[in-house]
Amino acid sequence: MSIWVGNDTRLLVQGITGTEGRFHTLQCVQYGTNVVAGVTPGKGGQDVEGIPVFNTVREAVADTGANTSMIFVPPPFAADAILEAADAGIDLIVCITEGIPAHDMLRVKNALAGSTSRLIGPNCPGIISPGAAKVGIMPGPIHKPGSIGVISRSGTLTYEVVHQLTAQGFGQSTCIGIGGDPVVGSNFIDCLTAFAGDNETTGLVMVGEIGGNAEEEAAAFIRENIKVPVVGFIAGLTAPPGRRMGHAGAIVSGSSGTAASKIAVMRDCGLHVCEELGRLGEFCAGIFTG
Amino acid sequence: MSIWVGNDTRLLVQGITGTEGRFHTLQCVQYGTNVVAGVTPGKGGQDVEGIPVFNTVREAVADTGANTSMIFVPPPFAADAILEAADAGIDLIVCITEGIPAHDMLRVKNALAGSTSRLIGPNCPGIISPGAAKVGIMPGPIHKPGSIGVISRSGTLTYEVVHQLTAQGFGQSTCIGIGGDPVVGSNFIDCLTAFAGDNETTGLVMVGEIGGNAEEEAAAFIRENIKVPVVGFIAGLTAPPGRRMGHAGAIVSGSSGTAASKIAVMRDCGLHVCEELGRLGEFCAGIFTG
Amino acid sequence: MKLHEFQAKELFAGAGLPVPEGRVADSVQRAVEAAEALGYPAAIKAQVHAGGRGKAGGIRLARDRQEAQASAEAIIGMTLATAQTAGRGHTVHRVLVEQGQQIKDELYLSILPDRATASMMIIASTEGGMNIEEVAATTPERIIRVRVNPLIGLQPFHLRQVAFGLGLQGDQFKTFCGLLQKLYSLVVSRDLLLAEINPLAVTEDDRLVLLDAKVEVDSSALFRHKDLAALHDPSEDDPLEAEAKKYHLNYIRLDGNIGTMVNGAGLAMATMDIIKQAGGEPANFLDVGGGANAEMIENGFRLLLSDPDVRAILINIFGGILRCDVLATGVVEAATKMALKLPVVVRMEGTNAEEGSRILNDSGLELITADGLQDAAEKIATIARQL
Amino acid sequence: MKLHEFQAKELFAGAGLPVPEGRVADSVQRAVEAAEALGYPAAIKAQVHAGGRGKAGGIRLARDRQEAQASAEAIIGMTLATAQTAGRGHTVHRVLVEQGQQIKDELYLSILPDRATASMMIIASTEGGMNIEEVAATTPERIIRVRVNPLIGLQPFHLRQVAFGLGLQGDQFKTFCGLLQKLYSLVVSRDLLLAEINPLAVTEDDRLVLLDAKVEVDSSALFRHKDLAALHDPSEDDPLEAEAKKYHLNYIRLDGNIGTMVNGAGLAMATMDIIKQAGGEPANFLDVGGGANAEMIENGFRLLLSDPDVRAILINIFGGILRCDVLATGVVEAATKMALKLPVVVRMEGTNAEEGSRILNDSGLELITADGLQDAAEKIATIARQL
Repeated sequence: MSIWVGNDTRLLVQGITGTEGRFHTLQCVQYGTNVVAGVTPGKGGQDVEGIPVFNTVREAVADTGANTSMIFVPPPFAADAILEAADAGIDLIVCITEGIPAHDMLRVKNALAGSTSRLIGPNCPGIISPGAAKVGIMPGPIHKPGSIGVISRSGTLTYEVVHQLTAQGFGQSTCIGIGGDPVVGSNFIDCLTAFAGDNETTGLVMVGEIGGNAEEEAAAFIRENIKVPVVGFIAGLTAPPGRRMGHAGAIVSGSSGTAASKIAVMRDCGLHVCEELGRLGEFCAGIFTG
Repeated sequence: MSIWVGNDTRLLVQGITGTEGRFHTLQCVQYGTNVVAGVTPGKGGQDVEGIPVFNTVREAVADTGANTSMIFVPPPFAADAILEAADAGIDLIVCITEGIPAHDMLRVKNALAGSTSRLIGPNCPGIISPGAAKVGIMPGPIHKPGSIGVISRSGTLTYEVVHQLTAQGFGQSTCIGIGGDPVVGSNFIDCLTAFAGDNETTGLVMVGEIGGNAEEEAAAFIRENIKVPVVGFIAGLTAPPGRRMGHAGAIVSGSSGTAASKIAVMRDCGLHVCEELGRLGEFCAGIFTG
Repeated sequence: MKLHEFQAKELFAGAGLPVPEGRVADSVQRAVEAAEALGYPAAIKAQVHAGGRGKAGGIRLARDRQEAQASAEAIIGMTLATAQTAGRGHTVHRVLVEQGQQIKDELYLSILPDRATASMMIIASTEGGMNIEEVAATTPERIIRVRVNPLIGLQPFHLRQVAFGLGLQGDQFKTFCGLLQKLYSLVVSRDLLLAEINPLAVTEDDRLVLLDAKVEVDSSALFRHKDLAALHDPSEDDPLEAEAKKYHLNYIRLDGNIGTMVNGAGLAMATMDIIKQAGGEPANFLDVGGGANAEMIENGFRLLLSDPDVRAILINIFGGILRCDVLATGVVEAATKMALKLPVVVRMEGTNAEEGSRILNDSGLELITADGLQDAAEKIATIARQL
Repeated sequence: MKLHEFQAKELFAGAGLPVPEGRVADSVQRAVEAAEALGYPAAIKAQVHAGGRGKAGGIRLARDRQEAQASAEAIIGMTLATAQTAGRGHTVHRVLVEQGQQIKDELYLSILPDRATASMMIIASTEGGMNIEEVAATTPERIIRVRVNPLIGLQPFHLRQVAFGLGLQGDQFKTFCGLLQKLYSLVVSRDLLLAEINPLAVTEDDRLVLLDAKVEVDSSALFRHKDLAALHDPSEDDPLEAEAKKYHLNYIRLDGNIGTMVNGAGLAMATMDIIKQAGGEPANFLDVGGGANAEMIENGFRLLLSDPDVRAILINIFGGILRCDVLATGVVEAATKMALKLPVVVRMEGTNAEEGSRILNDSGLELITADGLQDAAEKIATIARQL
């Protein structure tokens, strides 16, 4: 089983005719995702390798029954694209775009609170339910169907984690990159809540990083609500304070948001924290088979 | 029993130092309502017959535990007052003010959709749970504690209905005037939903009028969800089309929103429609004792 | 509050929206001068608050001076009764003279707060120039409806939905989006209840022009738009209704002969209904307000008596916070002051109703008191039948 | 992107906010001229991106020409290291010379998007002129926090909450509310991540003056604020970090000697961590991006090599959509082109990793390939220890 994406996913790609959009769309198709439509304003009526392109999301939904959208629209237009998808009743919106202005995301986040749409991202690799559907830019082949759920604020770091899990023989139910921005559509807790409702997810890996207090809140949530074992990892133990480490959200302010404090809280809440990324796979094997 | 207001009501009055606000506050106190605070910006620290006045709703809530607000603020400032009450976490906001601009109410209605506050009104007489709490401008003495719920778009017409019910010996659980504006905080269905959860309400009277289609939607809801008998009445059988009959929402446009069409739908949905206001009390007696 | 077409167009022009060049004229001579100045063909359009002016002869095209003269003469001073004026005629005091346009295509565009869904509604159609309700009834697929959450505001995707829906392309697409954005801002910033452009013309040289304009301003919001409040044209109001408005009374004239005075709109409507059910014909709807006082009662009386059709009066007051004894005193004073001759049935209920009845009975006036609403309706209907 | 105080104040003045009269000077002579023109007392303030300038001697008050001369000489050209500059010194190229104010009271006011709650946050305090974090720690009850939903926007009640919270009255209450409203609009319309006024001075003659101003603009939003983008001061940037930015690389200089190049910020951080855990010291954080290509790898190399402290290099690439063979080719090309002398450990994983390793091994370069992350970290740490 899996959460949010799977065999029922009918994917629409906003910005399908751009270089990135086209490339990753075809990667998703190749993985087996049911890509039903694309949207690029002004290119309605064209197609991308047989996938029909529409002018508006509403048209695309009406014509193809799309229920999930993946967004590759450039930052100045990305907030509008997210709002358009929500307005058209898309259930799951996955925004890959990096560099959306903070005020735009503030408005989008509040606008979505009043809608039925769920947003993943922005500035994220997307979501994959191995063997069923890939909605994002992660490399498909490192994944393997299985029962471990992975949630992460990062991109390639997630691939590293998944790679080690797969190498140890642990497949994944669903892997989600929630994105490295300070304002993201779905946070750790949203994902954990969904995994808690998935009987076939028997273990979880949560990959955090310095900055903010999302990991602390997630840990408290895990203590109260999550029955399966959870492995935690935090990147940025050696990050200097006051510097933004690539991700807009990855910054230690004073003594708050440090890796050490996050790890302490996670341990307190019963998570199995692995501090050595190089041995994360083995560590997980110890926990998930133990 | 009752809904929304009762013995737990801790009432705050916004605009308490105005002529109307002061007068009706004291009427509510006299009825037995627990009035704990008033708010008038700039008059914090004063009192109205012993009721402490605060500068902001947040202060008032922090100091007195107010959970309900009644608003007498003039139209230009009423939207702000409603938003302030919601921001301070007030559970039930009853806005008496008439003449709030339509665009203001559009924004307020959407803002409240994302909050935990419920709004009754604006342009309404308020809500009363006879014998427990009166939050509004209706005359207290015509009411009597009992088990009939009353919901109405009107003011004095509601008093007429309540008066006839009381005269026939039927007390009321809660009477709500939802207001005569086209955009109101709580509509018939919101009230019906709450009454459906109140075991001690054994009958309902719904008083509608021409304009819009709130009565039609309520009737459909009643057919599906309401187990107790519902008496319906519609004012405006003889209203000429295209003219606004006092209330901003009371207008027949073309063939839609007429009293006749509303009555037909209500009958279809199993409501007991009384067409003669003069005999409404007797009519109710027939239904509620039958 | 409705605006005249020329007022609406001034508002639009001020917001940077493209309207035809035009001038207002209140005499035939000035209308002809305007047409001469603007050039031919010129459109001469009656300025009254009535839709469907074209069919009723209120809009004419003039190709030369003679035609301008003839059209202006025909329109100025005429009484215009259209399908949308509900039987009432509007006297034309002014015309708008405009440059005629070479029209290729006519679109429809309107924006209004949709109160049922608490959202802003944009309605557009390729079928401009027609009554939009007719288009909706016959070819609903040609109507584009786009809802905008007023908190989120108009977004680029809304613009695209409308523009693609209308089949626009290239420069026209962009021009239209800019136009729609300005119109939306105007509706929100000026508290409009309706801004309707029908038609929005596409000219032979591919410009977009707001050919007709219908605007309704929210009267409740005039406190923050003094300039719009000043646009009110009292000549369009029924004199009695205008008088009522001054006193904060809601008054609507009807066809019958029984004057009614009631506190509260719902009860006032229900009172009209019950009179009719008893066989009478109400002469008006008059709501003196839920919180009416003695002065408002007096003003209400004056209104009723100034209508020559009123032959009998029913007063129905549900005393709430306002006590019935106070009201009764007001009725007695007003009736005495105005030397009331008409039969008056009074029904009072609520706070201090008995005391109120006593005051009425002791007044020496020929006031007929009623025992309940049903009794009141029957009494007044009986009286009216005997007139 | 941080603005200088004088830039922030120009922005504020443009929005109608009250700032002291002042002039920017980039030489002692011009500073003295400015002070002479403005009159005494005059404040002379170092323009660098650093908080806590006052304590570090970057702000001085001059009562006459001599003092102005002395202050300007002391400040211009100085290297300012404050409690908030994290060890790094800022060379002062410019000063802002301002009219001194007669101050009665100092308030604190800031507005910022609070990303955790997705709301706009207004922070105010009667304890102006102090570090607000200190106030929050010692007397939290003196801090007023008001959250504004960005869709609903700033409402009058928000203004009242702040103004009553600060104990303002009468005209000052109104003036403050107007000021806060303008500041809020500015923050939203110009995409500011922070607008901080500390102190907001109440003068002896009861005016409110924005005495200091700290502004951070959202770099991601500069595409719609060309004027703000032009305010960027490259002299405040670390030259290598500035160079990296040109190539869309995320680079941060650290204290160690092991240069790192990684694709993806999270993996880059974790790579630094693992190097340290293995006993090494990273010289930098370098994220070439999740979608790095051969060209970015080359640019990354150039950056690493231009840092004289870098003595060994670890490349850690998780090939995803980008294939490892393509990357390996890029590494080989760049290393060859730049005649690489330093020891380089390469760890590649993901798509076509084996093919990538083969390319590296066959290149004839002295590249050390690693088998997994742990192996890579241990190899580079061992190398570094032997340097």
